[in-house]
Amino acid sequence: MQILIILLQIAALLAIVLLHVAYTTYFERKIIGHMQVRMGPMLVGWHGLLQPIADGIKSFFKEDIIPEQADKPLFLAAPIICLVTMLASLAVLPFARGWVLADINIGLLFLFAMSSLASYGIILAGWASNSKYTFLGGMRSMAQVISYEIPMGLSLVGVMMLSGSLNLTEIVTAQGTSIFSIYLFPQIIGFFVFFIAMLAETNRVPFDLPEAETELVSGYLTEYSGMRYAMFFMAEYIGMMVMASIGTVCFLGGWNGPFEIPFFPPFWFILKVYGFLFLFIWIRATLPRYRYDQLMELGWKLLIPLALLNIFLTGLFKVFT
Amino acid sequence: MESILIAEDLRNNFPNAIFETQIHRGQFSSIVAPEPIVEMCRFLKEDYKMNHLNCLTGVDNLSRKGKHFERFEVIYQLYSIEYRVGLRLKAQIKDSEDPSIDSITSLWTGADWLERETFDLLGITFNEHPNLKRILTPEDWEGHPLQKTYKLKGNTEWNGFTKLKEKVKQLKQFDFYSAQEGTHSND
Amino acid sequence: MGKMNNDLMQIEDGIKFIPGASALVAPLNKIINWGRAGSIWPATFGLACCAIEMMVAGAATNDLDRFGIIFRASPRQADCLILAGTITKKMAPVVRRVYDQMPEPRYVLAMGSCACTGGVFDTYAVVQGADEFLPVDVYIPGCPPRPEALLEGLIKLQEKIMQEQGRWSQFS
Amino acid sequence: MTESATINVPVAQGNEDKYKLKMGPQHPATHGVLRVDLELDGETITDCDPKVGYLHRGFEKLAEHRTYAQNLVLTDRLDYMAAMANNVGYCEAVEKLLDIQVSNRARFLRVMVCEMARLASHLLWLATHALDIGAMTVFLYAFRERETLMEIFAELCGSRLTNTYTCLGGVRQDVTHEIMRKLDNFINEFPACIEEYETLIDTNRIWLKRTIGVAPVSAEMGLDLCLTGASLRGSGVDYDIRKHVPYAAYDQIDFEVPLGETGDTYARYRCRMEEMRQSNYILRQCIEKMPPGAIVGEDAPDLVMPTTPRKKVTADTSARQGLIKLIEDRDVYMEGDIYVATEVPKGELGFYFISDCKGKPYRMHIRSPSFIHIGALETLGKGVMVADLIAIIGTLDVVLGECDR
Repeated sequence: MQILIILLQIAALLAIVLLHVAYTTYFERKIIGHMQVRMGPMLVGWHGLLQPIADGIKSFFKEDIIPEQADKPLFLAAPIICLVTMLASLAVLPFARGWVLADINIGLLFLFAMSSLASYGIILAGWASNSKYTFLGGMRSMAQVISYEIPMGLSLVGVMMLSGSLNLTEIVTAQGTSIFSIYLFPQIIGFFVFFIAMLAETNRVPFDLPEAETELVSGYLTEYSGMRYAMFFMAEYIGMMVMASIGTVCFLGGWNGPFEIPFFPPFWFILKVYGFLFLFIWIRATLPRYRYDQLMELGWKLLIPLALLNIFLTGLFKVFT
Repeated sequence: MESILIAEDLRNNFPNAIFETQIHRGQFSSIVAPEPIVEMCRFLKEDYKMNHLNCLTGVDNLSRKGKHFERFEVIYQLYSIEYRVGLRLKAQIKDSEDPSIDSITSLWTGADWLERETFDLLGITFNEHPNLKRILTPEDWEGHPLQKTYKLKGNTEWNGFTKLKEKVKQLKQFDFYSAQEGTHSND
Repeated sequence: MGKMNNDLMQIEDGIKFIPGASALVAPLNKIINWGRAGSIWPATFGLACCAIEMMVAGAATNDLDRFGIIFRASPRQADCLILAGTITKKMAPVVRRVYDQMPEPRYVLAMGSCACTGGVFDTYAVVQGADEFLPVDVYIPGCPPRPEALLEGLIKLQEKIMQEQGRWSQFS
Repeated sequence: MTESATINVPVAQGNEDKYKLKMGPQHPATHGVLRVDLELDGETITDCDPKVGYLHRGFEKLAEHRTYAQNLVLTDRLDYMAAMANNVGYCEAVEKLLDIQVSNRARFLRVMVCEMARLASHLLWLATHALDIGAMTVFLYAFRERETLMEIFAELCGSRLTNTYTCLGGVRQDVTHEIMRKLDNFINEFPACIEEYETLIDTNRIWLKRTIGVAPVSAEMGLDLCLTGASLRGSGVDYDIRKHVPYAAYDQIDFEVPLGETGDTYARYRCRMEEMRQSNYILRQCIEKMPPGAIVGEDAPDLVMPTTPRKKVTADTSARQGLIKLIEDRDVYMEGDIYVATEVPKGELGFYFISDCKGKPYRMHIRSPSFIHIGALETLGKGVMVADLIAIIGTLDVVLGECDR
């Protein structure tokens, strides 16, 4: 019986998240549109509200091309790896007290593991397509993941030290004693490093090198069409949401808010995640793209030392209080 | 500094190679022999600071009459940014079957592509050019389009395009329209 | 059932939307056509002058994104090929190759007189009309057509898609 | 068949540690149909071989089969971002060849449309250059202003892009008060727009990192590569044909030529931004100084549409042929050759004409700046990274219609 309930919960979560993903693309187009003095989708449904549905239907019924010289099993597996790992990381996210599928003690580590695995999907896609642009995209992605996993992990060490736990629910609870009940101010350096690493992890502007449109056509997904392309697309947006959730949980106090919302405890959590998503989109509309070597330089020469400094300062703080 | 003085000086330095100096609408041009063209250009570039190569092109003189005109000529338009004067050299190439002239890429790297273009469109060979290949037309193109014997619509169809049409015919059976309705034919 | 019909939102002819459930009700054929017409993604493929007007059509004033049209760089993700400009013989094999790389269902718009007929360039190097080697769906005349004309062409393409019967790539 | 964007050849042949990448002709960043064959070592380019000709339409051959007036239409399709400037360049050349006088008002009108074309072209350059580097919003902002110019063009001559505004001996249409008012509004607002782009771009650390020090061109190198226009002026060479050999009414107008120092991508970018300000200044003077008078020179022979003998011209082919014959039989054509260069937004656009006393040019050669700039890519592209190559292509401001002709 319990299994059935959990399955139902999973199904509900999946449905809600996938719908959210669809509408994140819609909001992205709308928001960027308005920032660029345009309208964004307008004519498919009222104010273009049905646009993601139309896109989905179209992608689903599109021909599925597998290039002749591609490594077929890997080519087929790559988008699935990407999507499944991203979906799996949803399991440990606490949307509110008790609103979590799997309240495990190593939640943060699990999230890291899953987001690293997702980049395997990207690398495999780049390799298996057997095309030059995808291969370059895959290589860039690999380098990016290696250089930004480290500052990202290090930036969260400060949070772990302050809260004394890897369990996401406990991290949120521990923030209750902090200023404004969030870790943003004591961990401001950590947040800075985390935010930049987060953009790089999700391959968003200004770190969208793996799919840089004007350089590598579409990077690692150049050869993907139809539904498989849509799966990568979904994985990217779920990745954005997961990263935004980590940021919310670790630095912005999760579901804690100025006052309680009755009947819908995750309200503040979702609001903060939306805030992050808006930042993602805003940055995409504003910034140019980094070059490959500059990206590495930023990661290794700036972010890692900063993250280490953050750990050191947090350690001092812990010792003296 | 005036163009006429430069043209005179050029004549003094290369007395045998200059056939005539013309003026038309205030522009000076010297009709020269093709052999010492690199030396001439170097002389103008170094002594008169004509360091800007405006234009390099060729002409097919098949249906044009003139005293010194040979079948092919190559035009060099030089300009001195410092003195603000220009001079045109017209090198006459006698051999109409296999026209060739020395390359000036040693003086201007930018002349590389201009010479390739002249080779491509007129069939004039440039000796010692580092990479003399067709540039505008495909590499297996037949004929040189700007020669006067070449027709506007082309003498023969390029075989790459013929191959494409054959390929299209083969692929047509997989096409949605022709498979479904039999309409939309391309002949 | 009759009572429920009143709550439905009519989107297109024969396609209805249930607002609360976020679901569409219609014959499958119609839904697919509606989806395809509502999200035409052309490949970013500019050939000559008309490409500039194509960019203008995508920019702020005309904003193709209103129709759900966004440009995709890779032909694999594109639904439609806008031939914006003169097609030379040297370019023709490449154009055909890009078309071959696109997944079904794919559509071709010939934009401008050069792509339609060769235009003023009746020379050795220019293909006299894209239909010599591609099945063209919509011809847009003009040299170059105004961005509004391109919009008109895309709307005509949408109408054409809406009338299709069972063009399901997996089965045909 | 190897010339496509997505080509499935995984292993480089021959040289095993080099990765060969064929960019284009269908590629988002090649400004049309340029193809660049790259040899990569990691992300660094070891060999760069640009291939052009995918838009070669046979202009020069076609021009030999059409009268001087008919060829004017072709020049629109050269550099289609600034068709007005090409029209002016072509007309200046033919007028000098055939010794036709232009009225003073027409000269000012030509300067006016030239500078409008320069603004339109530079705006498009800024848009695509920014998009290549990744800043997508500048693209749409620049197009917003460009659209105003396009609509003024449309009102002036009925066409947005391919204008054919000038004619031999003058211009085709006079300006109206309405057009002048619109233009006046535009130039009043435009400096604020440039500031807006600069706030978006110039204060951005990523932009500066991507452009400063990328592909520097020294003055000697620029001259060696035969670069012209802003690409050469970015290296500090003061070569602007508007100052050197003034054509149209440029000798009656006051303006400065912005020069760069370092010659890198950023210097070229700055040069063009300053040129936009100068163009705005020139346009203001044009409005203020516009002299009254006819728009076509008085002794200009009507090579476009002969008035004598009057004959009804119908749509059928024989009548049209007769008309063309009439134009060809005029006695203004002298034997001789001429090279006339004008400063178009991309650089030096030169026309080399040979006339043999007939109504059609014996030979027309177009010295197009883009062709030579793409040739320079071979030298500039070596040793940089793939992302830099995109920035270089963007900053050289090439257009393939003009390059391949």
